[in-house]
Amino acid sequence: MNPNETKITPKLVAEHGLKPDEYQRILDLIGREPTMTELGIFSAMWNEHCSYKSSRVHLKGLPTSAPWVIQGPGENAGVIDIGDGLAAVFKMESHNHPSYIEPYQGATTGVGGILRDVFTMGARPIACLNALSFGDPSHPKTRHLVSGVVAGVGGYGNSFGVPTVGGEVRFHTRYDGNNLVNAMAVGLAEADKIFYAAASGVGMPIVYLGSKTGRDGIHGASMASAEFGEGAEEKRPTVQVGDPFSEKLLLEACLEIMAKDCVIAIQDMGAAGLTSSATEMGAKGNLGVTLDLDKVPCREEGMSAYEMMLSESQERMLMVLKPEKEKEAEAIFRKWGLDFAVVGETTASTRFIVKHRGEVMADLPIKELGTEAPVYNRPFTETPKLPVIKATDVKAPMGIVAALEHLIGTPDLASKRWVWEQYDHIIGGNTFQRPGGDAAVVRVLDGPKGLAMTSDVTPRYCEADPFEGGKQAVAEAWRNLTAVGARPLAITDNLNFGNPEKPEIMGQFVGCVRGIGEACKALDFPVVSGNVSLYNETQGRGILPTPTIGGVGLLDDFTKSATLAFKAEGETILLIGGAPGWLGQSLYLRDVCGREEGAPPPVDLAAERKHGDFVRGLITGGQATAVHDLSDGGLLVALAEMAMASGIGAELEAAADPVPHAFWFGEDQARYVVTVKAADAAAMLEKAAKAGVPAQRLGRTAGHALILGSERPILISTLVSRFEGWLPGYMAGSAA
Amino acid sequence: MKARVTVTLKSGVLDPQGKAIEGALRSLGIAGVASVRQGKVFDIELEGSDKAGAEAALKDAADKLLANTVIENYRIEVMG
Amino acid sequence: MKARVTVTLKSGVLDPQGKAIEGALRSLGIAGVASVRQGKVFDIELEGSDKAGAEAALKDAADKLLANTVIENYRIEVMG
Amino acid sequence: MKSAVVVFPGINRERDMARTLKLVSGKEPAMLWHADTEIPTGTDLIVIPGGFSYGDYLRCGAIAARSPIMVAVTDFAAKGGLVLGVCNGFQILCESGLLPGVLMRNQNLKFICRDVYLKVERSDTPFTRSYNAGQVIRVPVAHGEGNYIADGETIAKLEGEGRVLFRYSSPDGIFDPNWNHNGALNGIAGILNGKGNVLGMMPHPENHVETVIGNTEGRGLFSGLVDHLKAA
Ligand SMILES: Nc1ncnc2c1ncn2[C@@H]1O[C@H](COP(=O)(O)OP(=O)(O)O)[C@@H](O)[C@H]1O
Ligand SMILES: [Mg+2]
Repeated sequence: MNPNETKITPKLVAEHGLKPDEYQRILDLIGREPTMTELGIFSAMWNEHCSYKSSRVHLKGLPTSAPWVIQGPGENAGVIDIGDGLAAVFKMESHNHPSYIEPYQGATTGVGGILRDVFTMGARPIACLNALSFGDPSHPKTRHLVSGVVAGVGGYGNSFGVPTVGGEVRFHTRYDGNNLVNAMAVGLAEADKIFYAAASGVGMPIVYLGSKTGRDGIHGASMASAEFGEGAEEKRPTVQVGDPFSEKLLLEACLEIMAKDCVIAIQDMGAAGLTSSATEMGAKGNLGVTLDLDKVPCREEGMSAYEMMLSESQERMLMVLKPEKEKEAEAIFRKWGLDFAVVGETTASTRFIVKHRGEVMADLPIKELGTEAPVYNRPFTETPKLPVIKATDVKAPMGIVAALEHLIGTPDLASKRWVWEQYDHIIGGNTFQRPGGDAAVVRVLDGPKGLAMTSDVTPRYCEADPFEGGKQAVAEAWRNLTAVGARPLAITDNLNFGNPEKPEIMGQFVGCVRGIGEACKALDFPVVSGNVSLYNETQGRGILPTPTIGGVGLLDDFTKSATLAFKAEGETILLIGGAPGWLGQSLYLRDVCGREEGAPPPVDLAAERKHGDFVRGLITGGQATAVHDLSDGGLLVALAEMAMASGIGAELEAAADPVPHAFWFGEDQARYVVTVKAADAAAMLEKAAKAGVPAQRLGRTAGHALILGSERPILISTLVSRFEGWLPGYMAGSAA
Repeated sequence: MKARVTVTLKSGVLDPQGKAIEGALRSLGIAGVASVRQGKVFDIELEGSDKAGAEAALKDAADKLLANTVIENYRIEVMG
Repeated sequence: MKARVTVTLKSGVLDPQGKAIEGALRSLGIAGVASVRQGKVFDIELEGSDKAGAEAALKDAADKLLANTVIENYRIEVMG
Repeated sequence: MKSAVVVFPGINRERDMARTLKLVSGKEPAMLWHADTEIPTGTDLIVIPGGFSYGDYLRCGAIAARSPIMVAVTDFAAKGGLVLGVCNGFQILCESGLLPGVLMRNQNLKFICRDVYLKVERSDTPFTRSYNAGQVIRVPVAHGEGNYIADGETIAKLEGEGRVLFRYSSPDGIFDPNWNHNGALNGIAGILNGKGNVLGMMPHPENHVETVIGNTEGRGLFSGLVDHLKAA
């Protein structure tokens, strides 16, 4: 064993993000003082990002199985069966902290990482989504962050060659010092050719593939788990730079050797690079691993074992190859111009041994590195319930028409075209529903099947009531998939929260996770992959709790998917679901009345399911001509979006009782707007009544304006210019 | 006044462009290239003739816009 | 040996990036900028110590790849 | 029609292109690797597809233009073979000297993916015989550097010889800076070489060829080539 070059002091331990009792645990586990390299390995494996030490006990409660789930959480990505021998492979992951420090490169490496997670499983990525949360538009850094993050998401996905088909963008002052970048990738694989991380067989070669190792992002994984202090901008570690070109080569090379049956196990090097990929392969396979760092391709000179083990250089993979296929695999990698080096082997010992320049730099029990990681059941306090705001107690500061015109041009509701037009959303030739609808729809191979995907969460609801907010995020994802006619199958969740050591933040986390679990159970919508990002705080102020839900659904015939644009004049517009008029935490209350208050709308999961199944039935039955679910902004905003997407207006004659602004802008859940041919309307209403689904006639499509009874008509062109104008105007530098 | 701001990547930061160019030069048969790092230059025309003022303005410009100081260094030359 | 190849746009060739940077500098309140043109630098490490040979190789590299001589000029400096 | 698609490292629309060629011509195209030095005998059409060859590092298309296969492509074109370069393919053709001019960063310095309107200037070419002169087609673009420029003399020559085949226009075929999304000189979206057998264009006709995906206005380019080769 290499004698310690550096004395392990309490200060050094603290700098590695390890608490004194955690360090004691290490001493007890290995029975001696760790080497520097070992200390680095422990700090990488036992930080929040890799060990899920604060979240693990709670995540256990999430439902993760269903007959169609092939692989739930625990691998690089989740896998679901979509029939015809095919599987969809997907996951969402955050790159929040790096994107704040260097928005372009932070976003690129986030997208690169999630793509790697998906193709590591043997799937070709077919779509990406991105959920972005930024600070208040008037904050001096916001514009710069939006511009860099969006360019970075596009810069990577466009070059790599995967369409970015959906996502969301929100602004709130609570993200001022901590913007969120959550990237999701969806891939397609043959259901019986999924690749996993678990190694098997003793004496098998472990191969390093991809780009060379540099000093990038050393301690990135620990940084991702550290709260930003005031000096954060100075203390930044070397930033990782994304190289989509190398990753595209890595994709092609990996898929090529997987098709040739060379691979026993594969793991990408993400957070904590070589350390976590090597130990995971061994631990999952009940094997030991010995690495010889002299063989690792390095970009920089004189790298120490410590640096190599902690480097987070991108576009790298570790594989266990079938020994007889080594030459064949190497030839493929060389053809693609990538590094290929045998850097170690599997052993029977279940030890993780790292050698460098003839010395043993680490010798650790491989399983315990993972299983013995500290687990905390952190104290939490439940978020106090907020009072329910009665619609009758909310005075309307302006008329309905003025409120709509205002709302449609606010940062959260305005069109995000400026963002998604910077993303190649059509490459592949399979994008049937482009960004701008409820969910993106991508054809599967040559059809007729299609996959629908969406990402959703309403952080202000989660803050006001974590449990209901968690339910709502899942329900909205389920609803968006339903609104295009898809059968919702499974979700990936990306849980972004503040500092879990604060009981009230932990309370938000626990509440949201319970809500998510409850909704997943009720909707048969299991969690198959996910990611947790904690410590999103600056100077003691946390983000809004933001559990982003990425949902995937299946269409038997993608051409039958519904879109939100009105299709023709003279059709009947129906509201499916009731209209009680819930204004607490609504955008109307916040952005029109200036009040961020009250309990959020409750989510009745049984109603969600019943109403959604009814709407999906109308779509598959061919009766629904346009469908849109109701969410932010409520009914009138949804109608405006349907009108703007088509250029066709509507005459609305609903009674709007008892409080008109609550009727038009309330954010009650489990609701959709559906259009049907006028001749079908009566039958549809009857059908709804029979199914016990509240439904009512709102009016009919007509003209080029929205007309509400005797109110002044609102021209669609006026709405469009406000809706499309805000974000480009803001980015061009006009006032927030 | 003419000035030039040269922006280069800090050492240790990955330069995918440089790497690709290196490979291309090699396959074009250009011998002896050990490594390539790519940077940017900005040739700037300035009004007035206050050299010190110009330098200060350019430093401001480099910090705020021309260079990404997280990963890049810059150098300012005012030719006068 | 270290060398630098600087590639700049020929005068008269439109430079959308330079233009945009000009505008951005102005809106950042940086005064006195009359015009900006953006170019590239390549910092190249060369094997051996034959300065003349290196210059010839770099000229070849610039002509064949580093510059698009339809729109760009280049300059080679070998630092030795 | 026997076609071939060139694959450079980093190219990413080769599958879209191959699928469209198969769909329209009924025949699977040959896939050529950048290191290849020969074109399969009997090839009628070589397509250089879109993507990010070599990551678009240095200049778009610059590194690919110097690959071994481009020597063979140049030779093929000199002998009168049909060559189509789309997006990155167009950039590669310009960098290799098969077409004049340069594609610079889009005027707004951003990558742009959206449907645009193209005016088809001529129908008497192998590439546009399925369209009518003056017809407007809607096809998508997806590029960050599609802003075509060339010196005044070259532009005058291209225009004078009718070598501007596609031009960004309004939906009713009028040249209008508001519809010229990338700022290209004269709204130039696609040009021919002097002999008329090499076309480079920024938009992606190969992504608008199927009714089920919602638009078929790019299909004519490929069906025209099939007809041209049948007639030849
Ligand atoms: N960052 C983004 N990337 C891609 N598409 C986006 C992004 N942000 C918003 N969109 C698109 O804009 C549309 C509206 O988004 P949103 O208002 O969040 O929808 P919903 O309320 O139905 O969840 C969606 O189709 C979405 O995919
Ligand atoms: Mg929706």
